[in-house]
Amino acid sequence: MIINHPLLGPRDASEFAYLGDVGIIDRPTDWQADDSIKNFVEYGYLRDNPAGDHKELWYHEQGDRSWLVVTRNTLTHEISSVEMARDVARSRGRGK
Amino acid sequence: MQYSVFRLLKEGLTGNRGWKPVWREPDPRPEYDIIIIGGGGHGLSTAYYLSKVFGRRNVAVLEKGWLGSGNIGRNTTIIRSNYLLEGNQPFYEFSLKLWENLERDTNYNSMVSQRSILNLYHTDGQRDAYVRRGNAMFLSGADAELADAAQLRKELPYLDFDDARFPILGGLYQKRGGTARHDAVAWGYARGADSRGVDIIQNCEVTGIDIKNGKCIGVQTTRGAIRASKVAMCVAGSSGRVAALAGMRLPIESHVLQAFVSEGLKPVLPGVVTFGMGHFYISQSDKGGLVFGGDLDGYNTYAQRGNLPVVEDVVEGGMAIMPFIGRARLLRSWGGVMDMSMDGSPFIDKTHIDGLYFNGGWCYGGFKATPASGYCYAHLLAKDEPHPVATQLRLDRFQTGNIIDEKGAGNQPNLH
Amino acid sequence: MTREFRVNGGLVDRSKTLGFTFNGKAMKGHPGDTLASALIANGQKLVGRSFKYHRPRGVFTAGSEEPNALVELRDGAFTEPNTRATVTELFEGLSARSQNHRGSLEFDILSINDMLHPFLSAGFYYKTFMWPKTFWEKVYEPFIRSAAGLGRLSMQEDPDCYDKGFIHCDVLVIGAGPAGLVAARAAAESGARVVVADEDFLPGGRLNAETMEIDGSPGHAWAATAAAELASMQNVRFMNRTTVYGAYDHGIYGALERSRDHIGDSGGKPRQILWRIYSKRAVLAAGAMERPIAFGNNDRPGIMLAGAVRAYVNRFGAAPGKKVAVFTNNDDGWRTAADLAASGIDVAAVIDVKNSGHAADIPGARHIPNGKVVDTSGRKCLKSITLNTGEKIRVDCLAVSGGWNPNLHLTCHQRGRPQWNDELSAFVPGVELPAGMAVAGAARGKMTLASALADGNDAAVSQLESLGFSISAPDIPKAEDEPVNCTPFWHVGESSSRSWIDLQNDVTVKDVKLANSEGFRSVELLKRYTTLGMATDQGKTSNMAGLAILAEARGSSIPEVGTTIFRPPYTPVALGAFAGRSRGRHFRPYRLAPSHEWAKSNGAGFVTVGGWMRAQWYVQSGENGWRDSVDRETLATRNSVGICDVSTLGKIDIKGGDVGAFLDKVYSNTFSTLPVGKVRYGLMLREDGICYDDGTTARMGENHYVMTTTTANAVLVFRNLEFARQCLWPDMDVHLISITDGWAQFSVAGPNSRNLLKKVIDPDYGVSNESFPFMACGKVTVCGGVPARLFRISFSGELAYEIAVPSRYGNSMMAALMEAGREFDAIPYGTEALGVMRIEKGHVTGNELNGQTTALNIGLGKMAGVKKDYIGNVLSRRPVMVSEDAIRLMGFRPVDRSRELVAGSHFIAMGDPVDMKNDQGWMTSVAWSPHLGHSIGLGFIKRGHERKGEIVRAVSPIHGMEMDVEIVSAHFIDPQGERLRD
Amino acid sequence: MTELSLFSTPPLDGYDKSTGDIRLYSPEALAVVSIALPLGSEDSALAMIASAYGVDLPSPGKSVIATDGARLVRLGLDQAFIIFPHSAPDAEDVVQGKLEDAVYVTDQTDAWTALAIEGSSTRDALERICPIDLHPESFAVDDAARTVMEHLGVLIIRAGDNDFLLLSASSSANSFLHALETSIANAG
Repeated sequence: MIINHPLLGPRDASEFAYLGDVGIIDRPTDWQADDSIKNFVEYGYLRDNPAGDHKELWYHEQGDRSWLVVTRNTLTHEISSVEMARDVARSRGRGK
Repeated sequence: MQYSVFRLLKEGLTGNRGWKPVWREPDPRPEYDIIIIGGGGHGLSTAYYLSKVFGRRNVAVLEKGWLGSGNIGRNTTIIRSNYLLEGNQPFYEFSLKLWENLERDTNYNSMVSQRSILNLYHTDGQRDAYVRRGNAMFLSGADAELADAAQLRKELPYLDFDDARFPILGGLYQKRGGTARHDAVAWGYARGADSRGVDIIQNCEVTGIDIKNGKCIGVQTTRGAIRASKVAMCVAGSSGRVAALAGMRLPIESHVLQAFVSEGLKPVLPGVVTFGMGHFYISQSDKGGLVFGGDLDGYNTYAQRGNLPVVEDVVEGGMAIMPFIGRARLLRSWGGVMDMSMDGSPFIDKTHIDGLYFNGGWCYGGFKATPASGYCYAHLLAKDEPHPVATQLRLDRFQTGNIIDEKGAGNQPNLH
Repeated sequence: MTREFRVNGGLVDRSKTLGFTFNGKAMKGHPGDTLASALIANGQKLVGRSFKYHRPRGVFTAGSEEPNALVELRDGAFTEPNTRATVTELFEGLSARSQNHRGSLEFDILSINDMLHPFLSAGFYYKTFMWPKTFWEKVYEPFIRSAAGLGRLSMQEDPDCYDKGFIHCDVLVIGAGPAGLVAARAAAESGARVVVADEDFLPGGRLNAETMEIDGSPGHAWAATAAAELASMQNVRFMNRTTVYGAYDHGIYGALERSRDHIGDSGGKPRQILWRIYSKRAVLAAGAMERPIAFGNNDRPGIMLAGAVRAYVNRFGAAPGKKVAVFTNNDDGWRTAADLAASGIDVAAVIDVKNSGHAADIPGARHIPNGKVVDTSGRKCLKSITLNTGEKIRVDCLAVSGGWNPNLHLTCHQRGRPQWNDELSAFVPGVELPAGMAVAGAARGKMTLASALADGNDAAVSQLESLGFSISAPDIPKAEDEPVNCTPFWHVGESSSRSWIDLQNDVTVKDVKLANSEGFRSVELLKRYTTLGMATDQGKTSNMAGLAILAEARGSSIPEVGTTIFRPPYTPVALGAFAGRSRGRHFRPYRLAPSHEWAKSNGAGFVTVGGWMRAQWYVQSGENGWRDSVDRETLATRNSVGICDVSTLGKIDIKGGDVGAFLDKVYSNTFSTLPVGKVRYGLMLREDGICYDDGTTARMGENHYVMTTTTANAVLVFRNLEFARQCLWPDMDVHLISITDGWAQFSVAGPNSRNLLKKVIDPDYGVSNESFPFMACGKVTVCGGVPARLFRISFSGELAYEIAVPSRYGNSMMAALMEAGREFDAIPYGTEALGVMRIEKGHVTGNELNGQTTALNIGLGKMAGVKKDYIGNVLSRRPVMVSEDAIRLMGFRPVDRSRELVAGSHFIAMGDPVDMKNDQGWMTSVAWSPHLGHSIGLGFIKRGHERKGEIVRAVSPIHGMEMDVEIVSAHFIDPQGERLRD
Repeated sequence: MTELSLFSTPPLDGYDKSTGDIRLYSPEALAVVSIALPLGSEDSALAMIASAYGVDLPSPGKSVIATDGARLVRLGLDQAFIIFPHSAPDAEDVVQGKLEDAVYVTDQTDAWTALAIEGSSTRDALERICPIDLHPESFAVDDAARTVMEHLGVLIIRAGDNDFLLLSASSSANSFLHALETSIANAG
């Protein structure tokens, strides 16, 4: 596969490490809530697994060390968009 | 029709005209006691044991393609019970015992061949881990044997002992492990279930799961609605898609595992061998092909195909331990979609929906589990009680923290 | 050499002869021959035995689809089983042997199977061999296995080397036949970067086997010119002997170049090269393959595909027979007859299933319309054929043509489904092609030469336009549209004797019908039950007939039956090529510690730790066995001072304004409060609450920390830190860079470590206990100004330091430390002594941090804070993980001190039966403690913290061993840690 | 106290070998220093770099030669390497001295081993192990890429028409050298 890196252009997927569903960004912030275990279990163990477009995290380990959010079809492997994960994380409300 | 050498001779002498269809091709009836979604190995063995052991015959198996078209038809055929943890090992040992009597039980030769499986180790740490594992196998009544490098040099002289990047220090044997003819396993179970009245319905895809006030009452299919008091999901790589029909999210990701076979060769490998410093396992089929595999491609996918880097990585692992295979040729590669669970261990459990049951998360342990998976699933469906060797294979184990993580890889499916 | 099977013409170089042997018999051929054409030219009809019935077989095709002519090529360790004679380029000294027979090729004992065939029908083995239980492994299977298989491996290491590579291009053209050459030319002229790959050693494809003309000159001559022009262009890479075997995602194609296989001796150069071709667009111009017709005994040597017969005559000047008949359902068969007659070969008859008139005039040949061949005779070579009229015709070669199938395999590699085309009565590429691929020529069903040429141009033009290249006006070469009428016809129903479909796996028409009647009605089930199409040719010549006969038996149409899916590789690829250079010692790279050279020259043995080579122990004269060395190193360190290269630990330089807060998130304990100039031990958890990695992290400055990780986890920890910094807390000012390889770091341990270091560290830096206390860190200089970092940390439990210098000085630093330590009898120690001392001290490593244990389990439950948000905090508090029964890390010693503990043994309470229910934990690490004089161990056991002093059984049934052990503290020496601090 | 002194023995020190028209050698005393742009102060950091080196830090994947001859390689959004001839083990101080506190500085000299490859057929050798498209129009002079070759992380920089600078981890420098020598031999 080839991932079109937003900064570096097309790179072979073997330069990257795969993590999974972009939801892994959405770590529960309230670690003291009464149902925090339930929330963290859902965060840690229930991920989207669609047959179709999938937003997923890839790490350019043999490149610029950036984490990317790749939108890839799990039936055809067609990649429709690649974003810098840091921007996506901020857009999902993560900060300090 | 009973199969035997005498039947074979009789048919041979009369032009093989007397052979009967191995199974019927029935149309779906409007209602069953139990519907099993998925006519793969686990679904068919579930139907077989339901009908044979638990006397439940008003059962239908719904298969969207042809029977055995799932991972039972695309795996590396290895059977073993060399697990570590209490949640797994007794289950897989139960499975291996069922394998050992499968042909007599089903009157179908699925070529169960206990040619042994050998896990090579290359460091002292790996040896210690294998000792722990081997002892756990003993504790569950299985067999295990530790072999040092000297013994392996005698038994497998053609492994690379002298010029290796990761020298072979020894290995963990399970002599009762081995292989089986994967398609024949599905056919044997299908034949046995069919002969006991189970309807195996091919080309019948489930398109909806009907739920009324929290209770599952049946399914919608490409061949019409079918009612049932119990609906049992058993669809391995398609678990995510089918469970979604019931609005369920699962602790499972779908990944592709590639497998490979070489051109036919005269016998070179007695049993199954696995490499400890790269992910590689290999055996030789009765037809003579080297059957081997390795790591997942590593990304979520439902496409039954993989990519080149993993092909190369797997074969590199092979050449690293057995450099004599260099001039053998890769004949065919294919991919199976694995239902990779979050801790690498499976589920056989009720769901939160009354009357809806789930069997999945087999990762790439699915084939060897086929008999026990079916037996324990049948037990659960028939008695609404988990079988004693499957009590820990629950969907809620992540909430309780009773995770069954053989590899210690954590909640990262593609690492298991 | 005999000339009797040579005819005039052809593209072989008759001015030179090449000597070779087949089954030891010396033969001669010419450059340009394949092994198959040379065998034919030498009159060798019988070349192999079939898989199941060991039937005599001869050359059947002239290409890579060959099912019969498989040989063991070359000798000794170079032996290459299952090699297709039809694509093996002849070279001087080639030696080949037929395979899969017991006894000679002519007299194969196993041909007895052929007599037993009534009992060996499809799937017979599923119905027997079930009793008695043990007989399968002991009797039946060994027999089946030895009879099965084809060629033999030498069982020696492959002496040839292989290589891999990457090629990037705009357009990849697969196949250098008429369509491919035209497409490549159009692409090349547009200025695009073009790669042309063709599996043959002679470009031109079918043109080399035909007598057709292009632009008024012979087709093969036109092809040679076109290929030469292309090869001479800057922007074109023309690759002969290169098979594109797989279509992978995003335009990546796998290709195998057989760069030295056509040479007797590879001369140390790679025999084959595995290319990954990264293409923006691809044109698949792989041509078409002829298919046979099934009839009684249609497998005898001398029965060949008509196009192949033509190829041997036209291209190789080799005559497959002296008296030939043609059996065809299409006009193309007639061309074979015409070309043979033109070459002076006696054509006895053209038997056409059609009732149409002559498609060509063949002097001396009978035209038999509505004709069918029902049977043949001649065991090792065809003698005669019998027609449906009962008439016998004596021939030694029968050319069969059942029409042509487009070569669409690569269009299916991404699970695209072919479509049925009634007009051609063949499958053509479906609508879903691999992204970026276009199909051209016969591969797309354009079966005439003129249409294939035009189609090649069109395909190229559309691909180039989509890439934005401007195309000059197309000049499509002129050629004829030869007649190709074809009547679907698959097998001769009248035949009473066996009609073969899959020649290699011995699948007959009857087998297909039996499978269908037994319920194996899906084409996939048919394939798996009968093994149709599963041989080394993957059914290239047999699948189509199998489908047609299944459809007929099912009473449905071929498209209803569908087709099995083609998978990579297109033709088999040597495993050695996939591995390339990653073999033997070069399977993976070596990482060497900075003092590797010093260790090597001072008696060290090395052990693999991840990618690293680490000194395991240093042998001194007079020591027998590793235990002597390790005991000495351990005692010497505890009694005076020892030095160990610990550079392999991961080191990460972390800088930024928010590093303290960041570390609080990723470590289970607190680092924001760590003062500058101090070091702290840190424990990392995974989000699932399981221990992940540990190490010491030093605060070198306000915004500067240096983290150490375990050797094994360095890469993963770095990855996770990057994830935390970019995805979880993206607004923290944190910057990471690995400095693992940058610093040579040495542990200097033992009561004299300070005295030793005083001699190395430049005087302006104080190292007294006061000025540099336990867990202090700082920058110093050594040996007169070399920058260094000093950490007062201890893994051994002794007074100890770690000192780091830029790794360029590492080897010299080791020597300097030893020199400075001479007066204290300093010794170097390896990983084994390191391990002994850490077990004596109760420190955890990989055996304890195995990915299954929590902070509570390893006894650091208190250290792991509960009052802050950090990775793993919440899930580590799940009920089962904090239950009373949770395992705890403890020390263990044998009740009988003379016995040695075994790592991996399990703990069972006294009196309990040894089974899984009563499994209480396991021994993780053991060592002989020279300090204590007995064996000690660390291990996990349920409620261990409450059970100090209890005796339990440590059982290791795999060793047939068990012993009573006492549960003790994990800290075997200096539990209060006084030695560290004074 | 005894007079102890340390000698610098970096991997592949002094290696220089020509095969056919390809020369592969280990350049003398190259310092490598990493700079990181503080979050939120990127602009002032870039300004400081521009004034200190007389050139703008290029975009990721590009490098530029500064007025003092140093090569500034932009590896990612917030990270760059400064590569310059310097033998003393204090390259970090040199760069810190120029850029002060505008950036975070970390010495990388000893973490990497450099190899230079020159000659008209370098690409024929490199294509055996390098997944990056090195065609002159695809990988221009001064382009830079971090990638993986023979299982090793490598930073490749195009230094001239047919000249490339290759940086790989110093602990595995010998394995990487073997990979290059094999590529040169196989391609030749």
